Amino acid sequence: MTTTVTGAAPFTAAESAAIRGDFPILTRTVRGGRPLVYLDSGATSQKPYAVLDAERAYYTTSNAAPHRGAHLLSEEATAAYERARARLGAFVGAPAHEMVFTKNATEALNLVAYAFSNATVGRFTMDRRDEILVTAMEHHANLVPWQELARRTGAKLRWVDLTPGGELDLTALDGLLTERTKVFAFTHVSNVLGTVNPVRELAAAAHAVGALAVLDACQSVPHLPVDLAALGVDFAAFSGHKMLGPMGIGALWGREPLLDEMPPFLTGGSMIELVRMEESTYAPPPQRFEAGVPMAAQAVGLAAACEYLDGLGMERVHAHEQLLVEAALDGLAQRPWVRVLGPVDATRRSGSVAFVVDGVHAHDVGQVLDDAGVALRVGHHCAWPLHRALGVTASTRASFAAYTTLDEIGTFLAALDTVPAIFGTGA
Amino acid sequence: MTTTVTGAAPFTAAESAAIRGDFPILTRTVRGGRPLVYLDSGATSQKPYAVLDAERAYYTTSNAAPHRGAHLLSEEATAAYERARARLGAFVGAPAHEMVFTKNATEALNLVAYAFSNATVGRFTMDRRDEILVTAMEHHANLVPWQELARRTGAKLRWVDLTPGGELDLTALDGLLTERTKVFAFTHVSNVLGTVNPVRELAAAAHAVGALAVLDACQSVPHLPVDLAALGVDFAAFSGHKMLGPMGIGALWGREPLLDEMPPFLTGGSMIELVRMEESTYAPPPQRFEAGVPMAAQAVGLAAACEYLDGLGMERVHAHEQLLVEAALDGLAQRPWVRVLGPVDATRRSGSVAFVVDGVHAHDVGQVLDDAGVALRVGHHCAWPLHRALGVTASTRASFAAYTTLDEIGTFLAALDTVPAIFGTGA
Amino acid sequence: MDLYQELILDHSKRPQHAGLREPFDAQVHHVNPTCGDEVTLRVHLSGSDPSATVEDISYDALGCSISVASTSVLAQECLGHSVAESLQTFAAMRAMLTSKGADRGDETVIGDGVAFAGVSQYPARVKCALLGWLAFTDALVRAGVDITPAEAGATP
Amino acid sequence: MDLYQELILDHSKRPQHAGLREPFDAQVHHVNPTCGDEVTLRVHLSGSDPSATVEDISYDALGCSISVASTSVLAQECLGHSVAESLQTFAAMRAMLTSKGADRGDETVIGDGVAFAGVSQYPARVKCALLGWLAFTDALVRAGVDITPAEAGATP
Ligand SMILES: Cc1ncc(COP(=O)(O)O)c(C=O)c1O
Ligand SMILES: Cc1ncc(COP(=O)(O)O)c(C=O)c1O
Repeated sequence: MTTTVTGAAPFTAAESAAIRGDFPILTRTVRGGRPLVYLDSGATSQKPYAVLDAERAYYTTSNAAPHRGAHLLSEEATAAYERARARLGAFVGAPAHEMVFTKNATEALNLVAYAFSNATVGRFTMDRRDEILVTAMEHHANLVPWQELARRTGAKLRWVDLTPGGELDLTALDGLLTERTKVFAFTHVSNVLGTVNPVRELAAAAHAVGALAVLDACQSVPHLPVDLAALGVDFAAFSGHKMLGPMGIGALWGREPLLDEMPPFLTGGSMIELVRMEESTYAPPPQRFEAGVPMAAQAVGLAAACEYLDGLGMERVHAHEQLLVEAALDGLAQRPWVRVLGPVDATRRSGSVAFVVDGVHAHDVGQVLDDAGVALRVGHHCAWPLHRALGVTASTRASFAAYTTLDEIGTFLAALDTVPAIFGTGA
Repeated sequence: MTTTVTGAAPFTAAESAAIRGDFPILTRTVRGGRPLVYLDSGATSQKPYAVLDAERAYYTTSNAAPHRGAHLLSEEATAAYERARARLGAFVGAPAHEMVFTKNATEALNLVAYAFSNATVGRFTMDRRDEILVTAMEHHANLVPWQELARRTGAKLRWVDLTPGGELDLTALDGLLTERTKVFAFTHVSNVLGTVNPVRELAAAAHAVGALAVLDACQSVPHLPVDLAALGVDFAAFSGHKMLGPMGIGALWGREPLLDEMPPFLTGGSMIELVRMEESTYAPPPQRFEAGVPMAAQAVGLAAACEYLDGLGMERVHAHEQLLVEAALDGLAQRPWVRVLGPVDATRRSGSVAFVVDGVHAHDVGQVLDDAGVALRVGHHCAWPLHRALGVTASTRASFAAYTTLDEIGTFLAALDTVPAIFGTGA
Repeated sequence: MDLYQELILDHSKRPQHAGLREPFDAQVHHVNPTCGDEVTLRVHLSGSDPSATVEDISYDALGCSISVASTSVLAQECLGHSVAESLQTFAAMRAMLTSKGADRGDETVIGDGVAFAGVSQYPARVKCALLGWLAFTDALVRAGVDITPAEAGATP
Repeated sequence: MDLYQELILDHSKRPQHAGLREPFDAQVHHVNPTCGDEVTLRVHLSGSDPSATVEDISYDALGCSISVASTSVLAQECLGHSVAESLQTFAAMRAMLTSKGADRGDETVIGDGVAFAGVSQYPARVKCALLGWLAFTDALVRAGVDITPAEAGATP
């Protein structure tokens, strides 16, 4: 039996079946009545009843604009929203007041990037003498905002390249991180390669030159136990919809003194201290970064997702998903007409397996699998430069969640075996 | 019987009762078992079953990341999301491709404001020679983003003051709109005064000097039939949560050639055309402005809200709410210890009535009403400069929706009558 | 209504020690951003040690009955007492206000402050009741008193 | 699978008229942003009137079987025909692809294009099938042909 570092056990067949029973969509059928085999959780996860019910309960009992009223419903809505903030913080090892709700991880990363161009004093100011460091394996959400920041400020964007094995080329880090580097933004887990990056080491390297470390935690928080503060980074962004929570909500975590120093990004109601026609002053974090009526119902749903995941135990979720990753890697390794992207060693990766099929475009692979009821993602997965670096136009990605089963990996591999014959590429 | 300009009739008692049956929260009780009298729809509205069910149906049948996959669920999610865009557009008289989904109206207004500072060529560029015009009755969401834009670009912020009657001082407009004015941002309906502004006239005045007209439609779209294109403005922002839709979604409408010319705001996945490490190019609107996985479930819910409102008929919703406004204004006029803010003529206003009670602070008024089960908003309602201009610190606001009844206005007035005695201010 | 005890209404109508007076060691201006309520508050101390006496608390309060009355009680209960005692009174007042009804307040420590016990049931009003007190501790700090952020009532 | 008609697989394996040739009047490069598929396409015309002949369509297509085969069909069906006929073929092809299965395609107009009728059931793949065609109409415009945005296949 596979175990993780922590020794947690994957779910038993009975547990797995019970978990699947919590996700109503998993009973639906697709294309010609086939059962749905959903292997696209890396794009967005499905939602358990607990999340749907929590959101609905909020709407049917306590809905009001949080922080904008003194009546009972408004008090209840405010309490529910702030409880959700604390619950989410607890899930990732952070105090409530360091958690900012955003609409998705993308907004969270933009919030940090805009802080640099909006700042007029202090450590967030940026100009043409400064540098921004990213990596060649970033999702567009953790690349394009920095390109745009570079454009706005004149700063220079640099990046860490990849080794042929699909890991960051850490030997180059020394030359890339200099006293000019103001910020180093990198992903915890690659959404294509599955690579788990050495976050502590990267954060320490950033801090050694006085740069801030920004973590894209989109593909780690849903899949591993994550303690953001312990990872040593300064900021982290992730999305609710990838961790069994509702769409339309994400989060930025930031260390208190840094959030304190950051200028606002979106401005408007609820983030102000004092407003005059001539000028305004702003509330302390996290309110400073939450302009307008917030997504309170979604926050409540996300808190329910944290509760659900903690109920399963994130160690066990991780152990379970590692089992799936191994099974997928093993199965693909037995098919010489398939090339897996990223580390071949399952312990160096997490949550997903992307691959290319010799002579068959990913769109065509995906289509055949879809026809067999297997839903997975094809394309560049919002990591186009990474695909270019790997020399492939597009890849096919199977990605997992707590509700995914070993049987589904089997169905996926069996369907994959029909591909070469259809496209006459032998096998 | 009160009728609107269009001659539509308010809801009959039976219709009203049926409508209330669609809103589960309205059956709950508050403070000591009293029935909830929700008069805070201007802050956020309650949600009918139709909206809650549509969102849940999306999650339990078609949930996937829209525009990010080729499998069946992803196709269904994409179709649902784009259908929702078209439905929302139809509700406000705009084609789908001119509708951008945002997390709330605040983000939508910030999106336009940041376009000016992000632009490096064309009509959106802004510098210290330019001017921005707003009004003294704006919600913070349509004031602070422009203050911040002025700060970023060096442009000058000017504003239209108010007449003693709580309307815009249009006599000053000529002097305020000059060939330096790049943008004139104003609200359709004031969220405090209820004043309905002469949008066509203001837009024409803006266009006469070559300025763009940005409309805050937050308090009009939920309450009146609105045809944005016919109003003559260039952009409009509004929120889903105020129009019976879910939280966490809002919209920006913009004329196609203008959206085409605007640089992106939030950047990341799904809004790109081509990404290289060195630089990226961007998709056409509306995708250009929707970075990251969008709030598809909320879009579907919002479309259901449009469907629900159109089922009631916006003319009738408006007629119904005008009846409530009149009843509230009449009742308050009979109480000499109450001063109503804004026009006294109901035909010049919409959706809400804000007032002050002689010698009693709004917080205290609200508390007494809350104790009687009447939920309404107290404070400056995110329009602090407006309150300062009116010479009041805070006010109490009763605001309405299709589910509000005349009986509730009666309950509200009766509870209000207990206020002077409690605070010993006579009456 | 339970909330509006006679004592609160009395204090709000006739705020004790109201008005801005000289001399003073520090003046602060605090605002409640949700409703726009404001208080300008001055302190005059005999020194900056815990044992120093609060010689004067003078203020101009614009706000709801709860915030004005609470500032009045602050002046009444702390004026003439030592800085250390005042901070104890503040701590007890705050503990009661944030107790959600569990702590009814000790009259021997907070005096008329016990009238505010009901406020703890209304989270949105706790800010009102604390407005003057937080201005007071801020003013103490500015007058040179060495107190921790927690003692001064900083939220975490 | 219905989608992968023999004709499509043939065209994708042996794309007709593939490669970039001279002379040409215009060259364009189109990309499908969701998957990164690319086509570089050149047109050579005998003039810029509707009656002018499409003398050559040469291209380099990198993509899925649907996009490569569709570009191959484009070259096969339009090369040697007039600009006006080519635009009619495009319009018919597009009508079929966006019909969600309602329009099975007219072989007398679109030739091998009828093999793509099944694609209209898969909205995400319609873009693939249109990639080469949209590049073609774009190239016509750049070569001086006067066609409306609608004729050129612009989305509204
Ligand atoms: C007139 C007006 N404008 C803007 C807003 C901001 O809307 P939101 O907070 O949903 O972004 C509101 C409501 O809060 C409003 O009433
Ligand atoms: C690694 C990574 N970063 C960032 C994102 C962006 O998240 P969202 O689209 O929810 O903002 C994603 C997913 O799309 C991702 O996988």
